[in-house]
Amino acid sequence: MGTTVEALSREQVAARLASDIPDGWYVNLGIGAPTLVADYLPEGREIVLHSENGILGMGPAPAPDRVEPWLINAGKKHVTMLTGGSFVHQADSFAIIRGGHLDLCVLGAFQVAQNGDLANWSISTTEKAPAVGGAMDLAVGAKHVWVLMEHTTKTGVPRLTERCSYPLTALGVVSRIYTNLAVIDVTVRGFEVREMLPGLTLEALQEKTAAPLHISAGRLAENEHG
Amino acid sequence: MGTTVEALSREQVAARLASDIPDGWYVNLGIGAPTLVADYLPEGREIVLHSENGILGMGPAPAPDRVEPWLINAGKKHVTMLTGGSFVHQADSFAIIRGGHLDLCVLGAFQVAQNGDLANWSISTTEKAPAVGGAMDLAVGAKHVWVLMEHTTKTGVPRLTERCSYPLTALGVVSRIYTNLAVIDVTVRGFEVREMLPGLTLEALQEKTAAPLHISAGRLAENEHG
Amino acid sequence: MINKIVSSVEAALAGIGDSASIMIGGFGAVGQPDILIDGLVDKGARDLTIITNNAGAGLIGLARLLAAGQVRRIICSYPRSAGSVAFEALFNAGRIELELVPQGTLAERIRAAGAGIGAFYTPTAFGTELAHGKETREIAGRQHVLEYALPADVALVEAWQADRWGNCTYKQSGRNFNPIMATAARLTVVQSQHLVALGTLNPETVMTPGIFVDRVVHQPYGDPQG
Amino acid sequence: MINKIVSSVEAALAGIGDSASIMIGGFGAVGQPDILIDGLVDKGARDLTIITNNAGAGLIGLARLLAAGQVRRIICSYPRSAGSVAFEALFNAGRIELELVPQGTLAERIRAAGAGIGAFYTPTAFGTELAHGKETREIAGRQHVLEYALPADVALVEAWQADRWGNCTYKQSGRNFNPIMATAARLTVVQSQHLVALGTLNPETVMTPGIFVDRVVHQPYGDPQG
Repeated sequence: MGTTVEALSREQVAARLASDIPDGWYVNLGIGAPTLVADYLPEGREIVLHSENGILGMGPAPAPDRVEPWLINAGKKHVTMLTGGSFVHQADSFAIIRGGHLDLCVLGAFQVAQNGDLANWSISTTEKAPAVGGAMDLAVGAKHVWVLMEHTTKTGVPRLTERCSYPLTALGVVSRIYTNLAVIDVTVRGFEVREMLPGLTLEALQEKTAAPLHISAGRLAENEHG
Repeated sequence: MGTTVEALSREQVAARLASDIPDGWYVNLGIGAPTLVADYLPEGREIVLHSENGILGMGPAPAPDRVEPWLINAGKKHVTMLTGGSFVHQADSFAIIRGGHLDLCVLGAFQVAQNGDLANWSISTTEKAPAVGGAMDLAVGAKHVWVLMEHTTKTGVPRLTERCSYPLTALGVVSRIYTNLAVIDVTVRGFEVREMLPGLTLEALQEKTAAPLHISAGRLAENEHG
Repeated sequence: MINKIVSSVEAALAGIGDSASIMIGGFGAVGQPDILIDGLVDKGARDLTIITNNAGAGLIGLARLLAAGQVRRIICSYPRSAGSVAFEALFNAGRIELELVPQGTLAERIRAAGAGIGAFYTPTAFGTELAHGKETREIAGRQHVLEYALPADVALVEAWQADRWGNCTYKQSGRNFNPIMATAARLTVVQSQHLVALGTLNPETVMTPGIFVDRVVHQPYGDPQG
Repeated sequence: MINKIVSSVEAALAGIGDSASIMIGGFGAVGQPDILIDGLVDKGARDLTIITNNAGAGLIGLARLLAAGQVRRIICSYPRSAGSVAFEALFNAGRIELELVPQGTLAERIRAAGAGIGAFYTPTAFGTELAHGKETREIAGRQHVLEYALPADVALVEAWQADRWGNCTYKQSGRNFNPIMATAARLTVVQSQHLVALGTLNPETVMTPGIFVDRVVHQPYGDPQG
């Protein structure tokens, strides 16, 4: 693909995303890679994590000798509670999600389309044992939906596309994408590159992206001044 | 009206109704006369009273020196809590009502029709400052709806009618009526007299009732044997 | 750091303007946030739409706001009660609009707004004047009425305890509409009898998680008035 | 006297027959009533419809019921998980029907059944395969999907504490689906870790009022398995 730039690790993308979460936001981290974001929340910011199974104010994983058997997150891993946290039942937990009370949901994805369509729950309509969980609720409910994913599949197929070919999770919901190569906003113009790895050219990034990339106004201004 | 029988007082009707509530029932007593039923619940039966404003297990009025200022019933009177009671919020309280979880609701009424239609919230469509409260929810939600009322208005107009002329509360919901003269079931046949004041004839009762009265099968059997 | 505590009623009500729709918690006087209502009177915001169960009594709290002529429209279930003179005077003079909603439907519409549910079918009020002109549908053999979510610009809530994250508890029947209204407004303002340090409230028994709350003002108001 | 406590799992499950629809609480292993599920296996009831979030893991609890071939159909959001081998084997062999429901829609449909709401409009899943063939409606400028209440014959619930009236509390994230399922079935059976005397539970913090519960069986089961 012609670039010698070293892509970010999943941990680095998670940390990059975490640094953009403002103080005081209520955030749901989807299962899989988004869960890593919890490990990189910036010091000094109070960010309240929500878990679909009915937790507000979820803390990090416990020390092995401090596991609470009854306290798991949506990924069914043991977690802790922060001071100020609380429990709700399943209907109330999804009232929080669907009702627009979360500032942010971070989700993994198979594909994101330039109009913000999200495909992250199934790779085929004939899949064996499909599973959806809370993905569709989170995608339509959170005030901001940010996607954290590799820029392409392992075989190099772009995940940012003109139109999703995989089954949709929700229509027009993604507002920002953090990949191992770039940070990209989804706007009325389509994909707007907000940030790229140092040394990566727009052309090289475009090569790995199956829809037109635009330079965001913010970034243009930055370039003009820099 | 030709009968010398002494009609029951409101308290006597309430006591008569109370004696029919089985052990273990969950019951809502509407505001007004039905509230009196609470004073006559039979000893030895655990009957759990629900109040629309979010109480299960409501007890009697407190002694004057034991008033809890934050503990009122749907009629906005101070009450007490029984051991085993609990509080719920307003949406949950009406989930209890609408969801069919109450065994019984006792309501007052202006009119009941022979098909079980209930009119108990408004006497005119042009009424000043109408108010409905929880009456419509209770009427459609409870497993049994019993009405407690005078058999006629003060001026002698029958309240048991072929068809309600007042605005309806709910359609076909009333299963039994306790008046100051009789206990009457509402069945597919219409009004079936279950019990009358001693000395009252069916003819005299019919005179005060604006729809045909039938003798209930149970009562017929009783007559045959008695 | 999350700190939703504000130091004055003025600060708690900042930004509430004319023509706002405002939910007010409470059932009768219990759980009614009188200090915040007084603040609205002082503020002088006009042309308000008030969503609440009752329409106040005497000349305090909601009745005072009504008497001040600041309310254009009231959406409630039971405006008529002992002492509801302020409302009745306005209503009889045609100086206030009334949308009368069955209490359970009111609660459910508020809950729906907070839970991101656009509308729902309820059996309550089918066949009555309060369903006049509304869509109906037979579901599982039963007739239902279509009712829409009822959101508001502002919710005024009275809590018993609150912390700096906005976690709240309520006292006895003071719970009523407060927890559901807290979920259904763009701006939720809590008047709390007690302020407690973060971590004081048991995570298992928080009744309103802080995610629903924007501002908390400490008002050790004492027992319900009126 | 109200006494919902039964002395054996057999008595707790009495009357549950072939073809029953059964809700099973829990999210993953936490809050899953394994002893009651084992009782269903022993009972041998067949052709069951199971409503639950996950489809079990390993060879205990729900997975054991599936492996025993007693389940014809499962309604859930996330059947696939680490160790969901019993479900996957049945599904791939075409020996079990799957109705896949977004988690929040599943929770809301269960709650609706308990609350007497016939159906509701949710934005979740609009435009996706999971809304295929469903009615849609634009409400307040947003597209919604019509979803129906989901009741069941039986709900199996795991509680932390319960009393003879059936009042329950839950532990941490063991709450999840249990409180809403308790409201939505004709027969609600609770497996409780602890039995407490009536009056032990604080009326303000009862999570499932006894009105929703039919039977309680004491099972000091210990920590969630698997």
